[in-house]
Amino acid sequence: MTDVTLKDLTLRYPGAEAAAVADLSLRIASGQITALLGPSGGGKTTILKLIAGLLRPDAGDIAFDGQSVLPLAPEARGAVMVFQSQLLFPTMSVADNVGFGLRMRGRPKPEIDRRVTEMLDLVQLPGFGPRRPAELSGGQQSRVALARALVTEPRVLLLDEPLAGLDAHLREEMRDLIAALQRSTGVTTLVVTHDQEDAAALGQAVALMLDGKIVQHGPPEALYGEPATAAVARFFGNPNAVPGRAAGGVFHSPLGPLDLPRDWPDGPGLLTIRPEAITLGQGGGNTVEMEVATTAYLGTHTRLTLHRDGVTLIAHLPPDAARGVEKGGRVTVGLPSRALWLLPDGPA
Amino acid sequence: MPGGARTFLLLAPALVVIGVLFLGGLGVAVLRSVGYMPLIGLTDPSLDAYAALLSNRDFYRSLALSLHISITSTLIASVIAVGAALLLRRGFAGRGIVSFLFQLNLTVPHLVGAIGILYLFSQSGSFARLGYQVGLIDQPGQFPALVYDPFAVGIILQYVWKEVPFIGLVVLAQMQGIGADYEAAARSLGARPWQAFRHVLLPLILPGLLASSAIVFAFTFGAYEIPALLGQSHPQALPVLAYRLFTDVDLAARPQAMAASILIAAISGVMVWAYVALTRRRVGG
Amino acid sequence: MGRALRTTLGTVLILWLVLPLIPLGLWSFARGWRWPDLLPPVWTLDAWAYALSQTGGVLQSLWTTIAIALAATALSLLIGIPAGRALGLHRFRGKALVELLILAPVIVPGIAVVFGVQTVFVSLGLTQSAMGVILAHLIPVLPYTILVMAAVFSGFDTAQEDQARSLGASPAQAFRHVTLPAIAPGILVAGLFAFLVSWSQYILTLVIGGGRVETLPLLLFGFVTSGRNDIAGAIAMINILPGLLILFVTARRLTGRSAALPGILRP
Amino acid sequence: MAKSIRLAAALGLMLTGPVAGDTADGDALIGQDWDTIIEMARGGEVNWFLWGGSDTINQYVSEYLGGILEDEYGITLNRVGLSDTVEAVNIVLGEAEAGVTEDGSVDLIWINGENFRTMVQADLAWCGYPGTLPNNDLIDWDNPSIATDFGVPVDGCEMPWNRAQFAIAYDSARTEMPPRTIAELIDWVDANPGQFTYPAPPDFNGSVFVRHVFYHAAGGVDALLGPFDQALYDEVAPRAWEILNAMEPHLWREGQTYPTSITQLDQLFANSEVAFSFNYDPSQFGLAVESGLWPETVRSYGFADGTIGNTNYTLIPFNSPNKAAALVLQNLLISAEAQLEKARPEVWGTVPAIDLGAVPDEIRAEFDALPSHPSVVAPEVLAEAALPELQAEWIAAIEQGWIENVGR
Repeated sequence: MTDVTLKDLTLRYPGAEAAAVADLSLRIASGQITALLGPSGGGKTTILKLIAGLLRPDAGDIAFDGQSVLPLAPEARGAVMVFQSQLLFPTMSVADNVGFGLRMRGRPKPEIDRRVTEMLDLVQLPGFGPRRPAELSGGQQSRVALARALVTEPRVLLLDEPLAGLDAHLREEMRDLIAALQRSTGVTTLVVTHDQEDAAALGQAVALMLDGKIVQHGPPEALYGEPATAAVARFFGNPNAVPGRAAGGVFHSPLGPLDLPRDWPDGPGLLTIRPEAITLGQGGGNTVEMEVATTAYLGTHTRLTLHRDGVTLIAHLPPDAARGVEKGGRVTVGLPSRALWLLPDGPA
Repeated sequence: MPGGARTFLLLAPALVVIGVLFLGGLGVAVLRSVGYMPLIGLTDPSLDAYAALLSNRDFYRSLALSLHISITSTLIASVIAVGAALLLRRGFAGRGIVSFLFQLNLTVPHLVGAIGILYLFSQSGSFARLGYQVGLIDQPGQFPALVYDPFAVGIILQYVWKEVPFIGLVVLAQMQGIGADYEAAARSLGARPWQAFRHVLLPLILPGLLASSAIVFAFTFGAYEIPALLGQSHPQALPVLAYRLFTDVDLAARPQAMAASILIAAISGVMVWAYVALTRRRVGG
Repeated sequence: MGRALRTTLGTVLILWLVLPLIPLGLWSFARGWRWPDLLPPVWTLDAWAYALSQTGGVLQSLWTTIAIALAATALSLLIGIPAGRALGLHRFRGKALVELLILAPVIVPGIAVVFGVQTVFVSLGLTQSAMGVILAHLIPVLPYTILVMAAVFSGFDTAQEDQARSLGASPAQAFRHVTLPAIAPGILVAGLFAFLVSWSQYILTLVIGGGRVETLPLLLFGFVTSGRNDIAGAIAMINILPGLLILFVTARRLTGRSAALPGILRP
Repeated sequence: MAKSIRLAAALGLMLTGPVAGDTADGDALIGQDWDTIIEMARGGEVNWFLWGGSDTINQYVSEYLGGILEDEYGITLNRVGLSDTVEAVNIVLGEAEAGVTEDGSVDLIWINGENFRTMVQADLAWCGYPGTLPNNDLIDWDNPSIATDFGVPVDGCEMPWNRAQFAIAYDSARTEMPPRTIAELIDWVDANPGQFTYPAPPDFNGSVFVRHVFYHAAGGVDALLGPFDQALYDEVAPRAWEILNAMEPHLWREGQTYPTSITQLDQLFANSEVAFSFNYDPSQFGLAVESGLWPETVRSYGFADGTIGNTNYTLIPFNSPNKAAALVLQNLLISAEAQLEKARPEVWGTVPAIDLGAVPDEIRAEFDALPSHPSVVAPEVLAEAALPELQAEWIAAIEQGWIENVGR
C-alpha cells in the first residue's frame, strides 16, 4: 500500500513552446484505483512517465509514502507502467515477457516459472506461455501486459489507456479484470483514460485534467452531479447552464424562479442540470414550459433541444416518454430541485 | 494477362542481367578454374589449380589475414555503430553534424578514406608528426607501425571509419522505427539500462544490424583496393593475391586466379551464413 | 548517459569522421610537406592546376566517371523498378529463390565474379570500353536498386491505380499520373545509391576497363601509388564532390528516417 | 550546357569502345612509303599504354607529343595511364587468348625486360617494321645495350625510347658519407639500423637492387652473363640470400615488411624514415625534387663497383588496330626534337635513346647545352662504371628466389 504525492510537477519537452505539465499537484490514495481523466493529448501519459521515472521533471517532486523518489532510477522505483500499446517484446515468448521483470532482478528460474504460470492463470491465459505476442489478439495482449506488470509486485501500477482500442464487450471484461486484480493485490493504481465512462467505472476516485491542470478530484458521482466548473460539466456531457441569481434558496432565472435543493449563498450564479435529470411533465418540484427546437431519436434516449427566453436546455428523455413530442410544439418539463447544481465558479 | 506471367515479365530483365553477368561470371570462373573452356581449346578438366592453391602456404596466410581483417573490422564497426546510433537517437550538441558526416561518409569512395588513413597513421603521418612536435618521438621509426603492418591495423581503421556510418544509419533507422517505449517499458519493469538494451533493444535491432554487418563482412573480406594500398608486402590479403595471380604474365596462373576467386565467393558465402546463424542464436530472443 | 558524456563522445565521433579528410585537403594545396612539418611549409595551387588542366586527364576522368555512373544508374532503374514492383507487391512461387539471387551479388565480392566476366567480355569486345564497365557496374548496383524499389513498392497501395483506372485512365496514364508520383521519392533514393555505388567502384572498373576506361578511383590509385600526394589530395577532393553535392541538394529528403530508408545501402 | 554536351559526347564516344581499325594489317605497312603511312594514319587515333604516375611525364606525353600528333597528323593520342606495365601486357594476353587478333585495344606499350620477353615469347609483338621509320637512322642498333633488351634480342619488335642507369639518392643534409660500394652499403646498414630498405621484388627497382647484391655475391657479373645456368645459380644464390637475410634485422621495421613499390620507398626517403632511395631512372630524382617531394639537398651517385644500365622501349602489339598511327607516334618519339624536349630537366631529364652522333648539329648543340639537375648524377659519370643486365630468365629466377628465401 503506497500513497503517491505529486507536488508542483513541471516538465517542458526540449524545443516545445508550452510545458507538457505545469505546476501539477495530485495525491493518489493508497490501495485504490484513481482514474486520471482528460482529453487526448493533455499530458496524461507524461505524468505516468514522470511517476515511473522514465522522464525527469524540470521542477516539483514525486513522493511515495512521503519519500521523494526522484533520485531513484525507473527500475528502482517499483512503479510499473503499462503502455497503451502494451509493448510486448516481440522477440520473446509470452512466458518470457511475463517473467521479464523477475529475470531482470535475477530471481531463480524455478521461481520465475512458477510465478509466470500463476500470473497467466490469473489473467485467464493459462497455457499461453510458449506463444509469441504476435499470435495474440488485442485483448489477450492487454492481459499479458497486465500480468507482466503485476508479476513484479509493484508499489504503484500505472495503466495508460488500458481499454483503448478494445471492442465494447472486451472493454467490460477488461474493466472487470483490472478491478478484480487490483482488489486482490491492493496495489495503488493510476489509470489514464480519455473516456469518462471508463474513468467512472474503474476509478474509485477520478481526477479530471483540463488544460494541464487538475480541475476536479473526487468520487465519480461528484464529477457527474456536482461539477466544479462549466468546463467539467461540459466534459461530462452536460451543456446546460442557466444564468441567474440565487437568493434565499431560490434561483431567479429567465426560466422563472427555481427551488434549489438547499440554501446557497446569495449572488449571481450559473445553474446546471444533467440532461437525463430533466423529466417530462411534473416532477421533483420546478416546472417550466419550453419550446421544442429539435428532437432526435438516439436509441437509448431521445434528445430534445428546448428554448425559452434566450435559454437553451438539452434534455434526454426515455423514448417512450418522448413519444408525441413534436418539433415546434411546447412542452412542460420538470427540473427536479435535487438535480439542480449551482456551479461554484459562478456566471461564465 | 495472368498474374504469374506479369510477375515474370517484370522480373525478367533483372533476372537476365544478374543471371548472365553474376551467375555467368561465376560460372565461367568455375569452368576456367578447372581448365574447361572448349571455346578456347581447353577440354581437359582438372582440379590442378585448386590443388596448387590449397597446397600453397601463402594461400592460407592470405586467407587468415583476410579473415582477420573482415572479422575484426566488422566487430569493431558494429559495436561503435550501435553506440553511435544510440548517441544519435538522443539529442546532443552536434547531432546534426554527426548525421551529416555519416551521410557524407557514405558517399566517399573507400579509396579516398584509405588515403586519408594513410596520411594520418603512417609512421611519418600527421599523428607521428604530432608525436614529434610534442616530443614523444624523435624519428618516424619510433611511431608504432599502423600501416603496411602485420596486423593490418591501417586497413581495419579504414574499414571502421567507412562502415560505422553505414551500419550506424541502418541501425538508427531501425531504432527510430522502434521508438524509445520498449526500453521504457523494460526499465519500468525493473530492467537496468544495460539490461533494457541487451534484452529488449538489441534483439529488436538485430535484423538491421545483422543485414548491414553481414554486408560489411562480405565487403571487407572481398575488397581489393584497400589492402592493396595499406597492406604489407607479405602476406597479401586474399583478393590481392587473386588479382596478382590474375595479372601474372604467366597464363598458367590464371586458372589459379579463377580458383582463388571461386574460393573467395564460397568462403564469404559460408562465413556470412555462419555469422548470421551464430549471432541470431547468441543475441536473438 | 549524461549529457556531458554524450557531448564528449559525439565530439570524438565528429573528429574521427572528419579527420581522414583533413590531410587530403591540406595535401592538395601543399608542396614539400615532409616530416616533421605539421603543416605544409609552402602553399600552392599546383596540384589543382594540374588536376583542372585540359591535358592532365583528371577532368576527362571526371566526365568518364560521371557518364558511367549516370548510365549505370539509368539502366539499373529501368530494370530495377519493374523488378522491385514484382518483389514488393506480388507473391509467387520461388520468390525466396529470386530474392536470394538478387541479394547474392551483395554478399559475393566483386572480385569473385569479375575474372569470369572479363574472360567473356574480352571475346565480346566489351573490355576496355565504357559499355563493358557500365554492364559490370550493374552487378553491384542492380541489387541495391531492386531492394530499394521493392521496399518502396511494398508501401504502395495498388488500389490507387485501380481507382485511377475506374476514373478512366489508361494503364500508362495511371502509371504516369498516380504510380510515378507516389514512388518518385523512392526512385530518387534508389538512383542516388546506384550512382554512388557505381561512383566508388574500383576493381570492376580496373579489370573490365583495363586501364582504358580511367575513372577517378583508378586515377587516384595511380597517383597515390606514385607518391604524388598533392595531386592525389586534389583528386580525392574532386572524388568527394558529387556526394557532397547530392547531400546538399537532397538534404531535406535524406535527413532523419529516410536517410537509411533502405537499410540495405552499400558499405 | 557546354558541360552536358561534353558529358553526352564522352558517353557516346565511350559506349562505342574500340573500333576495328583500318591499319590492323601490319604486313601491308612494312616497307610502305612513309607519306602513305602518314596518310593512312591521319584522322585516326592511337592508344598508348604507359606508366602514368608522373605528372610531368604525363604532360610531356599529352601536351607535347599529343599536340604534335594532333596538329601535324590529325591523330588523336589516348594516353592510358598504368600503375604497372604488366597490366597492358595482360590485356594483350587476354585478347590473344580470346582470339581477338585484329581489333585489340592496345596500340603501343612503354616496355622492357620481363614484359618484353613475355610479349615476344607469346608472339604478341608486331615485328620487322623499324626500317620503315625515317628516324630509325638515329638508332644505333650496333650498340648491344640497344639491340638486346635484358638479354633478349630486340629483333625489330620494339623501338628504344630512353636509356637509364641505376643510381642511389641521398639527402646531403642528413647523410654525409654515403656508402660508395655494395660492400660499404652492407656495413653501413649494420651501423645504421632502421635506415635502409628496398622494395620487395618483383617491384622493378627492388629487383634491380637485389641483382646488384647478386652480382656482389657472385664476385662480378661476367660469369652470370649469357643464358640461365641452374648450377651457377644454385652456387651463387645462397650467398646472396645470406647477405640479404643478415641485413634484414637492420632494415626499416627490422625487415618484417618491405615497401611494395619504389614510390613507397621514395615516400619513406622523403619523410626521413630511411636514408636512401634509388632508381633505375635517375631523372626521377630531379622530378621528385622539382615536385617538392624531396628536399633540394638530395644528391645522387652510382656505386664505384658499377650500376646496372638498360634501355626502355615502345612496342606495338600484334593486334593493334591502329598500327599506322602507332608508327607515326614511334617515329615522333625517337625524333631528335622530341628526345631533346624530353631531356630537359624541367620536362623529364632522361637520357636520349638515339645516337647523338647522328642528329643535326644545331640540335646536338642544344643537347650539349642542357643544364643538368643538381640532384641527378650526370649520365657520363654513371657510365664510367656501368654493368650489363642479365637475361630475363636469370631475373625471374632471382626474383622468385628472393620471394622464397628472403621475403617470406
